Amino acid sequence: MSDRRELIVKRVAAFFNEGDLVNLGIGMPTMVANYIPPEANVMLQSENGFIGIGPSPEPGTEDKDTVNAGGIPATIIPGGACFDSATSFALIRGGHVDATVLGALEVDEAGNLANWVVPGKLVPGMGGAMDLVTGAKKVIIAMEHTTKDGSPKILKKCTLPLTAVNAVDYIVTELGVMEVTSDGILLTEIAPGVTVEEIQSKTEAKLIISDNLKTM
Amino acid sequence: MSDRRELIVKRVAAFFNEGDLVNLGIGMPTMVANYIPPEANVMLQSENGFIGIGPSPEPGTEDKDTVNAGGIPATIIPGGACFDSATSFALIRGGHVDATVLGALEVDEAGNLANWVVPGKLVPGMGGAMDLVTGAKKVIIAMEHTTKDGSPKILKKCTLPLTAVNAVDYIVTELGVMEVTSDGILLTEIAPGVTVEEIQSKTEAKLIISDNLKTM
Amino acid sequence: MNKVKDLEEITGYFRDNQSIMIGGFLCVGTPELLVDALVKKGVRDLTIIGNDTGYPDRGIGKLIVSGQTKKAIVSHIGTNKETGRLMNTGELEVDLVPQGTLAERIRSAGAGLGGFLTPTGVGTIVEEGKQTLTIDGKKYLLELPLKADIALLKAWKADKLGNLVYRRAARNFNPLMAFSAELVIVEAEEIVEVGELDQDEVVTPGTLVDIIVKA
Amino acid sequence: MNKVKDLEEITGYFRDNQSIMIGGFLCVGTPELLVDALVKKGVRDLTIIGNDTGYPDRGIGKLIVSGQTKKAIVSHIGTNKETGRLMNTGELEVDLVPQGTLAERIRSAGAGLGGFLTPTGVGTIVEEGKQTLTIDGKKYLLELPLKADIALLKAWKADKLGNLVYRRAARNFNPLMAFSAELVIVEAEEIVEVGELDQDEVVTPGTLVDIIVKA
Repeated sequence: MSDRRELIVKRVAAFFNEGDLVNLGIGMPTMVANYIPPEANVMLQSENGFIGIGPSPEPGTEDKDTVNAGGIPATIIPGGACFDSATSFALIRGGHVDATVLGALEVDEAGNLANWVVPGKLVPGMGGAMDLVTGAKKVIIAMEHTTKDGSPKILKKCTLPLTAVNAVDYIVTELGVMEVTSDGILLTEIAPGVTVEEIQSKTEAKLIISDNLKTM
Repeated sequence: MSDRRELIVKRVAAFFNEGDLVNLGIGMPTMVANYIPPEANVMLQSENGFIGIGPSPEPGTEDKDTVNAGGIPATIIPGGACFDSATSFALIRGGHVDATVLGALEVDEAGNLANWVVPGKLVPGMGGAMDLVTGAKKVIIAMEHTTKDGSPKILKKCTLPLTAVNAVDYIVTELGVMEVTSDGILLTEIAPGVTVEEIQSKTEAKLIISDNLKTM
Repeated sequence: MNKVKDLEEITGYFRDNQSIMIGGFLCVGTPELLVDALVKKGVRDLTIIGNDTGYPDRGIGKLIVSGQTKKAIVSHIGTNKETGRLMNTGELEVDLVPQGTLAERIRSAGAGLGGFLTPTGVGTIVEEGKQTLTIDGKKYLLELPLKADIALLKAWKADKLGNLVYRRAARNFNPLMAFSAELVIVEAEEIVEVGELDQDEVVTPGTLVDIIVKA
Repeated sequence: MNKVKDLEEITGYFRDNQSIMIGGFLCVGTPELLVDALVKKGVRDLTIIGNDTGYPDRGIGKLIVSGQTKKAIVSHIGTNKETGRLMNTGELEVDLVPQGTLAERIRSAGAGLGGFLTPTGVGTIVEEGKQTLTIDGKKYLLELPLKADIALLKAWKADKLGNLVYRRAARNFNPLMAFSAELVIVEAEEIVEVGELDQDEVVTPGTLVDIIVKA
């Protein structure tokens, strides 16, 4: 994992409280699991039907019935629980998931999120993402600050089809930590060696700078 | 049990098909269970949360967690299944209960049913009755043909607060078997020794007499 | 993260005017010790949500007889004459809800839904004051979610994370209420170590449970 | 009343134009033998309802690649490129539904509800063409029930009455679909005698199951 990705996932892991139920999206969000301290007793939910995602199984010990929401072999820890899809989304939509971590294509000042339709590519379907960002108590976006060609992803207004309206609570990138407030996007933490000017120059939305800006 | 009640419950039991799931109301309907032939493989549902009501437990063998919907100690047969109240009423409302048998205070020509508020008495609450008569595939009313003072209970139009609109399919009394049709109440079977004139005189609704009237 | 507490510790959560869901069906699956604790605490003007009002000396009935209940949202009161009497004198408000609608309203709140359409109650007094919608020519009532400040539940076994298993007809409303209250307190007949319950056997995931008391 | 049948016997139930629900999540908990039987029968213009369209050579994916599917109602098609291709050429209609909404729509049909209100999809293209209701100042979409002619399910164990038990993540949509189709056919890894499953352990009551086939 690149240093910038490690910075992001480490910081995201620090958002969780003891005993939280957390759903991690596919890709970089999945890596957050490696940085949650065991003593936090955080439980991970897999929306295909269980709580208690454990370490990946050793090769040769995979169980055909136990996969994560990406279809990858998984394990379920003692103290976990299995359920059907309606119950899984009752947990999600009902606000019983304390935090969900997802990637984004675009986020905007109003907390709108676009992360399910990639322009010019086949539409994969929203899967559980729309329910997750609508229902989870805390929606945390973990992503690189700009696109590969350097264009801003944190916008005044999303241009792609939305996943949900006014849903994002926090954005964590390799440059900083931002909170979506009713006034706009508040920069609360900044990565070591990054200036406010630099992060603003890579962000289309106007950042509000916290009076209490910390180093990430 | 009186002969007239026995006639009613025996006839009701003959309505069931092999493998049916049936819910029997409190009182006379409960007695129908004794007349279902074992080879019919009829399963009885208890709306408090299981399928497979078995014989009453022997005194001293009651299980504190196993009661029927009247709160009376019960047993659950092998092949039964337990579930929560939302699942129980998903079965009921979703049309998975093939027949429900209930008593009635009044039934009318449109199949309207009144059986939950007794005039002048404390209101007991509808419990599961409204869901049962709305959801079950076949709603069978098992009752004595008239009130204790001889007044008709099968009316042109119900006068008491309704349990459900256009819900009743069959009415079985000690005088005959009736089917609620879109034209009105069709008398299909008549009890031995009873005349059509007698049953009509005890019925406010105008009975349509089946061309194929049988002895009950 | 120790969820197992003594009965005495839980009374601190009770306040006047709270809405409290209580599991059970005619007292089967009702947490009698938790109800007793609520009676002892003596908080008043409670809104009680449950299948029925039990018997005068058992289950939810005790909270009716004690006069602590301002409003009861239940499907049946016929086994507790005191409920009917207080309703008639105006001392108790009783909201009678069809049992399937009650279960679904509680589930609906816990599942984050805004309501649901049911055919139950159409054309009856249950329809009064409710919005109706006609879908494919069939009329339905719009029923709204029902949640509470506290749920008092009964389980057969609980592990120390709060994963719950129920027995027979004692399951009833308990698993639904676990989703639909701010604070979920469970009275368990047996408390076992984490890992003793198979993950497929668990009915209520422990994440929903805040406090476990030994029955 | 023998529900256990040979795989060959079930193909007689398949017809052109049927709607068919198929359990599973990325092929885990999908009845592969039943899907193979459907492919072999060659019926066409099917509406397939499931979580996803699997992989081109596994699960629901086989019914996409075979060209038998007219319409797919699913939450995800990203693991089967053929679905996207046929969608773009107009040979396949794909109705993408948020996963929680899909699960709830299936449950809703099986529970006799006329629909439900969900916040999921508000302000997105999922809202298009749908009635919205505002309850307590919050906007919801009215989502309608989803049922099918046939459900093809996978279970871990079935007793001869059709009572079903599932394992781990293979449960997913299977228990919901058991409520929501006219004909319910189950592929069970193990078929046991009546009484071998404890009544508390059963997830799908046998009354919902019509036919059991040994996996």
